[in-house]
Amino acid sequence: MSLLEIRDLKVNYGGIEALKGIDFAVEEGEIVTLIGANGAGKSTTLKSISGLVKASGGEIWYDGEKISGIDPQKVVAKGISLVPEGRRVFPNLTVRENLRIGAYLSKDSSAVEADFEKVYALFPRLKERHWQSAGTLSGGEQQMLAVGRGLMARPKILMMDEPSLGLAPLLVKDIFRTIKEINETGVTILLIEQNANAALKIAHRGYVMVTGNITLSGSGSDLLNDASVREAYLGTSAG
Amino acid sequence: MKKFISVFLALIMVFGVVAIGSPATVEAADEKVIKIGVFEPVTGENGGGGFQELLGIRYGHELFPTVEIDGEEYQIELIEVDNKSDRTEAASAVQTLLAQNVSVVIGSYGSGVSIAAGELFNDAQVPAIAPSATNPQVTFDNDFYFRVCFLDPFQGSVMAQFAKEEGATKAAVITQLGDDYSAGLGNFFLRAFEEGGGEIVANEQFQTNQTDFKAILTNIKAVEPDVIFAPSSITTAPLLIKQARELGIEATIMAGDTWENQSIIDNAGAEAEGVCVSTFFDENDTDNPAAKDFVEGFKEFLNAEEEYLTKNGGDGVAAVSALGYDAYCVAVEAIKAANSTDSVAIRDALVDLVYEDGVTGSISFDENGDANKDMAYIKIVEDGTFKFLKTVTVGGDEAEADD
Amino acid sequence: MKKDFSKATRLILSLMAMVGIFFLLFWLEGQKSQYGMLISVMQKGVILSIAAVSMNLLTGFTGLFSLGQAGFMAIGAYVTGILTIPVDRVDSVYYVNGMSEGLKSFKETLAVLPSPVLVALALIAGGLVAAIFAGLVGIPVLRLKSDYLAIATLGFAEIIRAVIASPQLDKITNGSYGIKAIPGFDLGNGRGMLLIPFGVAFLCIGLIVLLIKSSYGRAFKAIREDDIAAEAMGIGLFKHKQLSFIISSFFTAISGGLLAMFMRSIESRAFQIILTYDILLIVVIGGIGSITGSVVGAFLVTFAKEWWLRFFDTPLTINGVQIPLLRQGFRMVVFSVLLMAIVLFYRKGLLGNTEFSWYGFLTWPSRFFKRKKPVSATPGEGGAGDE
Amino acid sequence: MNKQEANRKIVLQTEDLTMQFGGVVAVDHLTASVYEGEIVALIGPNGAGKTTAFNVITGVYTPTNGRVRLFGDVIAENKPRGKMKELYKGEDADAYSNRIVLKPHQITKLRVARTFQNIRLFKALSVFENVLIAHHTNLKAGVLRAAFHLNGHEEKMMAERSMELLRIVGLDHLADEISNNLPYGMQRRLEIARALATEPKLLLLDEPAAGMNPQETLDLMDFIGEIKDQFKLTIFMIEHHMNLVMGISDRIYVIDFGKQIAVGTPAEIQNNEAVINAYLGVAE
Amino acid sequence: MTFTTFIQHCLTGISLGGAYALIAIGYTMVYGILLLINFAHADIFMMAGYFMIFAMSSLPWFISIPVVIIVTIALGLAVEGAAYRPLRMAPRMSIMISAIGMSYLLQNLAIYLFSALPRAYPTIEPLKQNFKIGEVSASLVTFLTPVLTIVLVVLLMQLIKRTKIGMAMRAVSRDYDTSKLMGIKINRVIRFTFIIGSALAAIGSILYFTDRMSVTPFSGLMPGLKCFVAAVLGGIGSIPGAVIGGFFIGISETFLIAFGYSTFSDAFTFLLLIVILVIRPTGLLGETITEKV
Repeated sequence: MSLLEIRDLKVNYGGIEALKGIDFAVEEGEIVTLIGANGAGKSTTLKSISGLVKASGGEIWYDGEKISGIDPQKVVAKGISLVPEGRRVFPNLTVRENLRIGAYLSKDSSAVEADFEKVYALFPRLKERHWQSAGTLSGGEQQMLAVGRGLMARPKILMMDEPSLGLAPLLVKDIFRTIKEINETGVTILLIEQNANAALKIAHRGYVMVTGNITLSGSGSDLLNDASVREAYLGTSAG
Repeated sequence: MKKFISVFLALIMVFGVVAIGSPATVEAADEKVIKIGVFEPVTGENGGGGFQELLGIRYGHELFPTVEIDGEEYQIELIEVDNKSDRTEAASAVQTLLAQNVSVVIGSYGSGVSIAAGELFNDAQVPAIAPSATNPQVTFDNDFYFRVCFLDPFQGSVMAQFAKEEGATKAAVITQLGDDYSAGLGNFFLRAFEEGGGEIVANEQFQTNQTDFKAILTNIKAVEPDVIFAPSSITTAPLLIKQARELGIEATIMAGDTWENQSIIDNAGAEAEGVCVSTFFDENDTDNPAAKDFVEGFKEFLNAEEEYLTKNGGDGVAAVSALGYDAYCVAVEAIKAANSTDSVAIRDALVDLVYEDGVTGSISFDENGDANKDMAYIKIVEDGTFKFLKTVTVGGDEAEADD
Repeated sequence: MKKDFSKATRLILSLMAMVGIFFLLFWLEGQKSQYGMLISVMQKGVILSIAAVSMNLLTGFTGLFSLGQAGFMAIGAYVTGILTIPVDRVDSVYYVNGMSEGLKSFKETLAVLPSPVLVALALIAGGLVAAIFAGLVGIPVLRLKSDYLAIATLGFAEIIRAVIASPQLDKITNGSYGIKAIPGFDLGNGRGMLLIPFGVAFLCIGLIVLLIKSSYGRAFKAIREDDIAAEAMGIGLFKHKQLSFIISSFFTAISGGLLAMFMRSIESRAFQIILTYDILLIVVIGGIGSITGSVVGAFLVTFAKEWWLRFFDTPLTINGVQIPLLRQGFRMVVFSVLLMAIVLFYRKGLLGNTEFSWYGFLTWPSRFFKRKKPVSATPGEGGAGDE
Repeated sequence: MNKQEANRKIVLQTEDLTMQFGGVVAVDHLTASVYEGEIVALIGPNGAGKTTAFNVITGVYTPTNGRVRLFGDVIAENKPRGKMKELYKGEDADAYSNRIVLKPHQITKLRVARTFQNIRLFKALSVFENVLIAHHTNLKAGVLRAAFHLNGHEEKMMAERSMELLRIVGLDHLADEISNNLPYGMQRRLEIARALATEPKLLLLDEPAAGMNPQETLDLMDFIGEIKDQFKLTIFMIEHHMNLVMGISDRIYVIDFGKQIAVGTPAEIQNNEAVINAYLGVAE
Repeated sequence: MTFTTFIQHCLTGISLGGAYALIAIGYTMVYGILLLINFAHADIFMMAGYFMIFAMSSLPWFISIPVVIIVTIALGLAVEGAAYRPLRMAPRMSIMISAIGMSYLLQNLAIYLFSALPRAYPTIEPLKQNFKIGEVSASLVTFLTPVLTIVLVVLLMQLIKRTKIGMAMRAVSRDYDTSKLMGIKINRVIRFTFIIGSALAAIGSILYFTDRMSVTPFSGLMPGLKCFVAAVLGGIGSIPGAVIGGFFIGISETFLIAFGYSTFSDAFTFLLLIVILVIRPTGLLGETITEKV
């Protein structure tokens, strides 16, 4: 049984069908990526897994348990963390507080301390700035903070919504390297990306989404070389 | 759901218009009834005093529940409405009374509401008798308003004269903005005191519902007056007294008739000692046999009902209760004299009425509709009760000098 | 397409209703002694309906949540009151400080006008003064968003009240003593106590309805729906908000003027926040965005508050058993609980944002009974239809 | 710039247009022109600053630096001021000395209309009213005349034109429907019809095909072409559906991180290395 | 004005300001999290006054005070649960109307239960002891109020800065969704905010009414609105701002009355509000938040 399994998931916003019934699965220890153009329904998928958006149909199974319809707090408690799109760090909290709040549900303060060290080891920049308020960080630093904050919850699955969004190419490389490192520590990763090349390069498997449907799936390297992926982005009437 | 609520509301509406729309027609035919409206505040800032006045009226009604008109026995029905010490409410309260076709109205405690209501009584040609509203404006320019008490110009002069007799040369005045009673009385005191050669060292005002008087009292403290004259409502009294003492003000505090209320002493405690008030009536005045009977009977009436006792603050007889009783008696006398239930006839009867047995003295009305009275009682707080101090009489000329 | 009668049918029905109402009012006026209470409550209801409709123009149609109604009503009431006090009563009203000479001589000049003209002018003057104030206040205040706007307008109303009651103005407004001797509704022959307020209300509400149906009214609605899109469609936000605010204040002040004539004596304390809350209550109960809702709400609330629910306030004993809860103040508790119930469970009020239509009214009973069947046949449908 | 373009009238021109929020530069020195009668697309990855650029052009935001011209007249101009002076990360901070800020409704009156990325219809109002309201900007009657309904002819004309527009976009049969109840695709069409009612010369479309399926997108493409000809419009649009963009655009601007990375015909853009990298990431 | 009089006025003003500050904190905290003017807060404050009257009629003051604080908190939570929680997702206007309705209900309930007649506030003997320093005379409560206010605010700031729940409050006030993703229970944080706000309102009411000695159902109305203005003045969402605003309004109000402008004491507050909203909508200590379209 897969760690996370999505069955025929449907989401409506008002009259708009954002997800038209998608199925996919994430195995333990994998990096799985959902790629696709803007408005394809990628973020909606993550939001409905984390409980922020209520599905209008279908089921989400995690670790042998149905989790569709439960509150976001409970989803986090079960070990699924989301690093939201646009980073969404708390600008009025310090860097350290942002990390601490990532471990909000943890009652074991020595474990939290240890996690602080892990995150700081991963992102030394954050350690340098741990008393700064998060609003003053640069975009790349905020992204590190958001990822670090997600890790503080000790998730089994870390879901990341466009971590490369708005970052300079050099930083994008850093971020993807870090994602791989995190995965190597045993965290399963579900990654949404527009930057298909970079995402597919580190992903074990990938799914391509087009207007609320999954149109293609395969291993990262297969998709990387599939011409239809490019079409999904740049259109078919090429040339 | 929506439909059901709509139906429900529509039904209420129809029911309301049909059933209550014509209350006058469903009276029992076999019993002759004359209605007297009672227009008093039972809530609001003057609710306490208004209730005491109401008690006097109710006691009167208990004693004289019927009246003979044209050889027929009429039941007197009291229609009580609450004007909530609020001018806006007063208008709808009066409407309620007029809608029930009252022949005569008694009320109200507090000059402001009486003034507000005067126009409506005048328009409807229903006579009203104010037991204790002392502001000249109540009856001025109004052919249908009468009163059984003295007026503020008189009361102000009385207190000014009393202050001088006590050796005061510097006085401070505190009045409530927008309250005809307080501002009027304060003004008349101020003029009389200055005319008598005294000096007004401070003239401060506060707003309705204000509970913090420290700022104005601090100003007063700085000018060191001998007396502070602070006519205001019962509810402001203990606050004023206590805050003045807290700030270390030792001047004598004086006020008008409203302050003669046991609750002030209860609330202000020891700090109320030495406060002086003018009033219409003294229950220990044994010269008047009518008063003596009234005091005995009224105490019995009070003691019979738990609610009355608590709201009255014991079985003391407040001056406004006596005035309420007198107003009721005057109304009944006027009905008798008019020998009619017609409100205009009753008004005409009131103009010429002379009622000798009033517990607050003999009552007759001048051309304004004001009672001809020329004596006030001064009381002082001693050992937690109001003690009679003396009576003060001022020439009638002086009392009316300001109008 | 919505079902409705033809235009001609609607017109005839409306005319018939108006004539019917006119005669009903005319007849009621003649029965003053018998229906005094009814008349008085109807007067108050119709006066408040103007204020409620004006508030709805702002809140329901332009999406501006303003709580300054009491202040504008105070302006209207005072201007109307001061201008209409009979000249020979002025000295007795301003007995403390006297009226300023300029104002008095102005009043003496006005006294040549027949009284209905004077009253009409006074009401309009009140409206205009309020409109000018609204224009000035609107400049800073209308830039604010929702609750800031609410609290700023509420504060403005309090400032108006303080200024009116201030000793500095006592030669004009009689300071905190208020004004009395304001003439009531009278056409000179003992008539008019209902016809005047209803007539004025008919005019005012009619004008507001016409405005709402005009292009400007649609622009207001656009701002309510989505201010960014409205602006992108070329609707100047500030100009239109200002316009709505000024017009609403104008009519609110007229309602205040009528209220002064109804009460016959006014003081600044009568125009406290609580008055604004009462009007808000009417608008909410009637349905935010429904003119007819506000009118019905005004009558319903006034009738209930001043009359039908009075029995809640008087202790009642049946067969020697005191009915619990009934005593002074219970009426208002019931009332506010009702309000909360509407706010929480019935957010659209009586009419939502729909208007009265003859078709809806006349076919309502049949629809009411018909509707039950399909609902019971297909249980799912009712729920879906409500959304 | 080729010769053909040089002879045509410039409708919209942005010069060094920069929009910075706090420390984040959303639009960075965008210099672009749209010529009369063109369909120009503005594309770029998510978060590239496209909608922000539209918002600056339509007056929702005041630019931090730079200038916008419409038919040659300046409609927005600014340089970094106050706190922004220190925060400003761009160049040419002193090149634009004036401060000209037109409000959105003023810009609309200059014949620019727009639609929104996340459809902003007047939801509770009918389809007909939505279009009718947009005519308000050209209303001649003052408030009193309008309130007393003395502009009957004008009202009638407005109503007729609104119905006409609805007929053109194929929504006339739904005129009395509440706009929020329309299906998504029709809401998009209605939004375009509403924009047309302001009688624009330049139409800005912000992702008109978002959420549409391929067939709807194709229909939309035809529709845009039709209205362009019928109303003699110049169209500037943001779009992600590349089929649509490539199918109807005359020219395409591509931006990433607020900066222009490419400009050219659809064919040029599709083979541009920088564009492919921006979309698919740098292939190492 | 002599120096002594000046000092005496200052004392009165500072003491009033302290009480205002405590109430203003309740407004600012709730606004920070719910973006809602909790109109009912003023009435919770008023109700706390009545609770004290009843508590003191049978209990000694040192037991009454905690009892009153607890009951007031319960009332605050009840108001939140009944009037605000069901409307969490509703349009802003509905929530505001609900808040106004709740305030209306509490006032009418107070009139019904306790009558509109002012009730004497019980005397807490130790607080009412008179002190005399030179010519200046005042009771202990006058001196105690500002001190206690400062102490409570410092404690509160520590709570918000140092504790986990404080951190959660700050997070929730910025971003509901992301807070949920951290595992924060929004409703619990909101409840906690109401607990603190109500407790401070209760303490504020004890200080305020001890000084003013009587309670009516309308006692909360004006102080409530003024305290909201104080919160706006200081910058909504900022606790030190609310305190500064409270003191500022308390002192200016006292001096306005002292100079004979008591009619304008309320109006002044609102004028201040309008001026601030126009000149500096974020208040003295508020932060500017860029609004995204």
